[in-house]
Amino acid sequence: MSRGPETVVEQPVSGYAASARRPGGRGLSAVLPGLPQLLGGRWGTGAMALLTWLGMGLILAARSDRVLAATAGGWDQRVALATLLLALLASWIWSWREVAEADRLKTVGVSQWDLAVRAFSKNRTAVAGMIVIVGLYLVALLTPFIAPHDPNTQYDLLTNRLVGMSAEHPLGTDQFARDVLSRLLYGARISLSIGFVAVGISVTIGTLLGAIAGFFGGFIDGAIMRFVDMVISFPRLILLITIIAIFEPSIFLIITVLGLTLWPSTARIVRGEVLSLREREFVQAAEALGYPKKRIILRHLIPNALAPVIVAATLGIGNTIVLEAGLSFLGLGVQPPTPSWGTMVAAGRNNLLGAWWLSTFPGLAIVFTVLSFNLVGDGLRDALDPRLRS
Amino acid sequence: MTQYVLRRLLGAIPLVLGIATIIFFLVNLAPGDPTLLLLSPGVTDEVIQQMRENFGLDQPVHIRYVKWIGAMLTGDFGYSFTHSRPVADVLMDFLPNTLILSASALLVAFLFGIVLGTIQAVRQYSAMDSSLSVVLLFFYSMPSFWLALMLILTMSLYARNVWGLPIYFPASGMMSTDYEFLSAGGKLVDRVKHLVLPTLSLALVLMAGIARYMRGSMLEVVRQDFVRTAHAKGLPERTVVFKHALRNALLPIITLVGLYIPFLFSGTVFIETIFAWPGMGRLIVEAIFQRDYPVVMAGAFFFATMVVVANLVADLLYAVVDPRIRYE
Amino acid sequence: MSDAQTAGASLLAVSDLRTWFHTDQGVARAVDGVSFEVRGRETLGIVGESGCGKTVTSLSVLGLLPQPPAKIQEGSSIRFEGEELVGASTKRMRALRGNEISMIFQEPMSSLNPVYKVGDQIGEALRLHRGMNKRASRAEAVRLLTEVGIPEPDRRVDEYPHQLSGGMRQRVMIAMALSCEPQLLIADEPTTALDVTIQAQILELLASLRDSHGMAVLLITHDLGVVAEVCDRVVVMYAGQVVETGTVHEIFQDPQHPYTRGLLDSLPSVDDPGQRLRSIPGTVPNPIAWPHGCRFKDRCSLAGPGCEKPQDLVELGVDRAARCWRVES
Amino acid sequence: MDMKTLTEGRRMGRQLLFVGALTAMAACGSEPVQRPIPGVAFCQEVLPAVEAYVAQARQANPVPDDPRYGGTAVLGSIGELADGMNAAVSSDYSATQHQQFVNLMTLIDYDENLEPRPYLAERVEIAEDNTSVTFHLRQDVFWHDGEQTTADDVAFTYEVVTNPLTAFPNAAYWDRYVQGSEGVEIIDDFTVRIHMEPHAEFLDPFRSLGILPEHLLGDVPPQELKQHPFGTQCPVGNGPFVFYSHSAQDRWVFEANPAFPEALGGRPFLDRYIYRVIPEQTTLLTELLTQNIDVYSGVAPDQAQRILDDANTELVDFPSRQYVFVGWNARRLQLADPRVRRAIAMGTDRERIVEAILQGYGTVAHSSVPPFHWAFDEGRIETIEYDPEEAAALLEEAGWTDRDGDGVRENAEGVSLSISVKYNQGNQQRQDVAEIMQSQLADIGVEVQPQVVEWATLLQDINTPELRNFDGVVMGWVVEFKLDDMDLFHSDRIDQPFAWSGTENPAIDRLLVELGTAVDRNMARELWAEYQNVLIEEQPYLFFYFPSRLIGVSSRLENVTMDQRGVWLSARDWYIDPASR
Repeated sequence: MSRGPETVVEQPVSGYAASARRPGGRGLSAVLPGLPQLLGGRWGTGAMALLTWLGMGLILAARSDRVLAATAGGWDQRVALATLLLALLASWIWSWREVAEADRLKTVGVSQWDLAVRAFSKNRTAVAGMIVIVGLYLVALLTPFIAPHDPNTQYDLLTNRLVGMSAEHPLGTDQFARDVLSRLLYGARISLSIGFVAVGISVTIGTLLGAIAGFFGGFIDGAIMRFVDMVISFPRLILLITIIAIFEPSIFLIITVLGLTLWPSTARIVRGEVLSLREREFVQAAEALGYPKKRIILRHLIPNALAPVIVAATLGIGNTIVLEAGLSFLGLGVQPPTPSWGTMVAAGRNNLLGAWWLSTFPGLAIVFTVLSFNLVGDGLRDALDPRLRS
Repeated sequence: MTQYVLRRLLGAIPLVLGIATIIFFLVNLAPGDPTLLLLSPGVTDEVIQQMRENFGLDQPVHIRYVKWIGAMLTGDFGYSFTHSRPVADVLMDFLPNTLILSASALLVAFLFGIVLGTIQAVRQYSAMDSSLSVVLLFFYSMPSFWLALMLILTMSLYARNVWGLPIYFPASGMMSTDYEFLSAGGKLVDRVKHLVLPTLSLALVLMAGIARYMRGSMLEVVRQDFVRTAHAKGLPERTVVFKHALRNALLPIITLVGLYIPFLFSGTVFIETIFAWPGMGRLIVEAIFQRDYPVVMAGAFFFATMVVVANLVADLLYAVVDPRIRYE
Repeated sequence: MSDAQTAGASLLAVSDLRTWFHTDQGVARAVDGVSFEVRGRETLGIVGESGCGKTVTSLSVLGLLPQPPAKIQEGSSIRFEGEELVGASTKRMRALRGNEISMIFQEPMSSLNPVYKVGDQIGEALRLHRGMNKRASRAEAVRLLTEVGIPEPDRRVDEYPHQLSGGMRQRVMIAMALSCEPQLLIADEPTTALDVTIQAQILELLASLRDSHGMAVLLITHDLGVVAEVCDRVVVMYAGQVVETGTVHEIFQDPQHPYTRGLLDSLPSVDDPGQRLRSIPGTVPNPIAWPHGCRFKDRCSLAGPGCEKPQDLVELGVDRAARCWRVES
Repeated sequence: MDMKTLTEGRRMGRQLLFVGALTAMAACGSEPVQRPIPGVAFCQEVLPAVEAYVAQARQANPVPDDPRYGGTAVLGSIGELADGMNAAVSSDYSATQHQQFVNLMTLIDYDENLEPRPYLAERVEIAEDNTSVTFHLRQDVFWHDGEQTTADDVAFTYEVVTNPLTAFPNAAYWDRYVQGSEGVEIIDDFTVRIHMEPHAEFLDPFRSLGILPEHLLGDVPPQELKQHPFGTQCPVGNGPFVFYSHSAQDRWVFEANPAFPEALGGRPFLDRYIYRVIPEQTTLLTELLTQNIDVYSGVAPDQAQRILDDANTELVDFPSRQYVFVGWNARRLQLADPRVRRAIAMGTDRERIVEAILQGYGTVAHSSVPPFHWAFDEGRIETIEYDPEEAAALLEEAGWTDRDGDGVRENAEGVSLSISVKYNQGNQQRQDVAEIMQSQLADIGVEVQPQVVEWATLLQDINTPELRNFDGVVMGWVVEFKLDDMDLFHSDRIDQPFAWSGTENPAIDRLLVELGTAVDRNMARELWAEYQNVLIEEQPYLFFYFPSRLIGVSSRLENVTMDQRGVWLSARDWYIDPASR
């Protein structure tokens, strides 16, 4: 019977906190927010703060004239100005507070969300996706400052039409001699908003109906589920084309139609979750305490069923953007001249052999945006689903 | 079992009829009228009226609906305005082409999806896992028509003209122009050569979805006790994963078949247009644009039935694979 | 109860086994220097509350712990018939598993693959280790089912796990484990998930098969009643360490370590029914940060100054020891 | 053959293409491959007869040992041949051309300077008082099922086309002829006379009307002709190519007619000619550049350069008979005044648009008369040129000034000069026109809003007399050689579907009537010059351009001549360069 050496090793608190406490930490964060976090190994959030800070600084320096003029400009410019200031402030304050309070590894009161966030930040590709998305929305909001030209001005048709990449037009010009880069930036707003709002509508409807069906069961559940079956097996493309043919294809029409046809899958997910949750003790306990049904659904069932819904939502945004591109392929996309990535890809497809950049850049924009949403969705799925966490 | 199947089918009939009815009124309410498309200057009212009569468009909508439902129940889908043929014949021409394309796309997508998903699960959080998921998601995030065009440019045009590769694929059509004169073997090779690019365009997009489901399902199964029992029996890793874990992990994947049929249908519209593949997707979209009501109705009816049948088949497959499920 | 002395050379010798888990919250030292021996034809019981590291010990023997989080530290040694298993090739380990050493688990409901017939799952080890063909392995499976007391084995062999009761599934697990006549059977809480009547039948079956097959059994349990009934010797584990070893008789009659005494006091005794059961206060500490000195000191009624320094395992006789400074050698 | 038997036919056994295609162990290569026969009763009777006739004709006319004979040529285009070879119901441009030059025959056709010359009719007599035309048919022309082509066929075709029950879309071509059976008189088996009132270019309709076999379609009720399988499933023609097979939306296959009359050039060089439907233009270009197709009909201007650069392909371009225009709805307040319409014409730089959008493959249009047409004489018409200052002045003069400084002119009552220009979705060139107008006209204070509308919806908006829901619409007309704007601009027809512009101009009314009856071309030229000037003055349409028709041709295909008469004009003479077969 040998005796095991009883060396007790002092458990180090996670390495990060130690370095931030170095005297220069605070000062460094004041000048370059996000850098201390970056050096301390939490590269995800650190990079985001630093990039935002530097990006905004660059805009201020390069486009100060437009920024100053923005105060008087339309709501477009004012929104851009607000975003600019907000982004600067947010990254600075966050980095400052974060460094100061030397976040200690929380072992007490670790909520599901903390666990999820920690698991998510471990997943490199998901964090990269998150950074791209935040960057995209910032760029979309700040387009009035960033875009080199007005998206719709047609320069001289003879000389500027279908010209390749040049200093003047970094991504070349389209068949109306318009600047492709500017149209890409303004197009981002359309595509991103279509994805966001359409999924917003479909997720809300889906969650509500799913929760009601799951919770009440019986006849209500049957009715809702039959309706879901009906909508799912509905040839969505025929519905889309016919409706868009009846009323002219405007962004709002596309968003509402997409929103109203994408909700069934979310409804099914939520119903499944609610059905399993209902059996769990804490719901029976809530019923035993006499909580009204509405409160149980909203306060207890839906928050717990949110995990798969969030995942479905992020994936949904990606799919909606791709679907919008598909509609434009059939000529039913957003009305010209407003640029959307889908219409740009579809419009450029005949020149693929000649002016290849017309379709390729918007195509790549769609792919990388949707890819980021999917990576984040994937990361969330792994982080939120306890069974998948190793 | 058959009793269950009957119940499901009977249950589905109102669903399919419901869809058909909605589409009937939707398409008929859409402005525009098939006769308008065929006219040219100088046509007299009399001619327009005659044409509408020929198409049976002169009766009010609800009468046409009752006639249509009646005829449909006897299997007669009426006459197509644009194809000037019975719709049933038109469908018989186009249906096989879509089935060939969809079947091969599903096959390729499920095959690679399952294998890749399993690899990802077995090597979770490894470099392989994340790089594979990024590559798969890269294709998943791509509009299928754009992927199709890129494939044509690279694997058809540049492969032959620019890079001079020995193998390149035809960019359109289902068979070569000298198809009838090929030997039996030659015919098969020709058909497969024409299938490669369209199938890739569809399958690459589907694959990522399937791989992700498979990865999730595999991760769940690999953690279960019977996998540990299999290891305790001294079985090699390969047998544990591919015999014990895989079969259990496949169960939820099978239900995906039902989910992917609707996607396949809308996806094929773009692929069929780009690869000049005479399939149902193209048929129905063009029918909508030309207000060819009978074809649109038949197409929608066919699509809804296909989804119902696919879901039923997926559920039955579930019972075949999972002994715990019995349908009485 | 077979006599320990005639057991002969040690079949399994575990010395200074340390199995740690590297999690992002820190290193959990689940098994922290465990040593014991199992001799041929002998039944050794490892007993302790859940979380004391007894299951991790058993899984370490067969090398079934997934490597990235778990890691068997340097200096640990597991010898089976003299052959060192720590660091053995996976091929060698596979040849042992199910053949020389086999294992049954706690959850019969989920330990069998739901989509394969019972007969196939039993026959699999035979086909692998004995190279039997399908027909022969199926016949042997039917014989094994009869041996473990399952009625109508010819019908049951083609049924699926969900068609059998919990008790029957455990019998199938046992049949599977015994199919290749192993020398050592590790049983990790085999009866915990079963109700009492079935529990007794399974223990009786285990004892009779052990004697008829002449195999050694390493029984992992938290139930002292099971230990008393089946085991020859006992190892009591607490907080990843062995705190007391001895024959069943010595442990039950003369428990040395306060933790062992605490376990025994919480047992309802037949001859004193009305007596209130005393339970051990407090809970098992967090393996990421074991307390200094004696790990039981916060819950021990005899805690004193001597408990602050790390406790050694004090020899009290042949195969008899306890990890407490109060014990006199 | 009434409707009932047709539906009977459908239930007979039908080849399952799916099973056939994938697993067919076809007869080995050596044996001649049988043509697929659709399951419809009509085709079951007709096609075997064609098969027999072709086999017998092959025996009777062995292939001359000239290297040019043999091989298969493939032509790809984006659209299906709507209504196929059924000349009595089809109005599709490509389908009509296949009827004229490939499968059927027309009584006459045009030479290079658009003068009629004999084809099916070897001699044409015109009555002094221009009230009738007599056609003397060739006697060596046979239908592909062996029947001889006679005057009965011509009479039958004429009666069907002029019978309102058939609802022939281009019925307007024949409105100056005596309708139905009274209008046609069979003199003898090979002579037929058609009666008419004297009018301009009365021979033109006979150039585009394919003659149909009376012995096959004679007893089909006119209203069922459109649904008859003859058109798309088993056409029987008498032209240079025999119909072989057709799979919808995919391909038409024709094979050489061995017994085509020697005098008309004899058997085509090609063994087979295939028409493939490929909806995507990028795919079409790829198939041409990778030599899977020999002719790409309908090349997009932006793709032209690629074809010129490629060593193995040539680009054929010729002015087409189609013109693109923006029709103005004069019923709208903003567009009622012709001066406004003329100002808009001056504010639009059409030269630049043709140069930019069509890469120069097209000519600016000033009226509905195509530049290659004999009635067109550049010198005699005062065209409107791009002159923004003049346009602005004209708008000021018409009372439209920018009163509130928002860059858009308003009239006295404050109505802004803002007009929507609708175009059908999916047509890239028409979208280009609308978008460029928006940008160019903004410079002269005219706000243009392009509006994409789905095709059928657009037709309803502009064709429905009560609706006329549009300001401007980008459209295109394909004209025949007999030009007739009667339905577009004549004020009596202002409530007909196609009177979009709502033009009420006495000068135009007078000229349209006179032009309709001007038999002699020289006299007509004067009237056409005057008409074009009045049209330019009135500006019911802003005539944009006559796009050139661009065809990509592989260099291995020889003898390809194409011009405004048609793409398939010389299909009979195409041959594959023997070296690269």
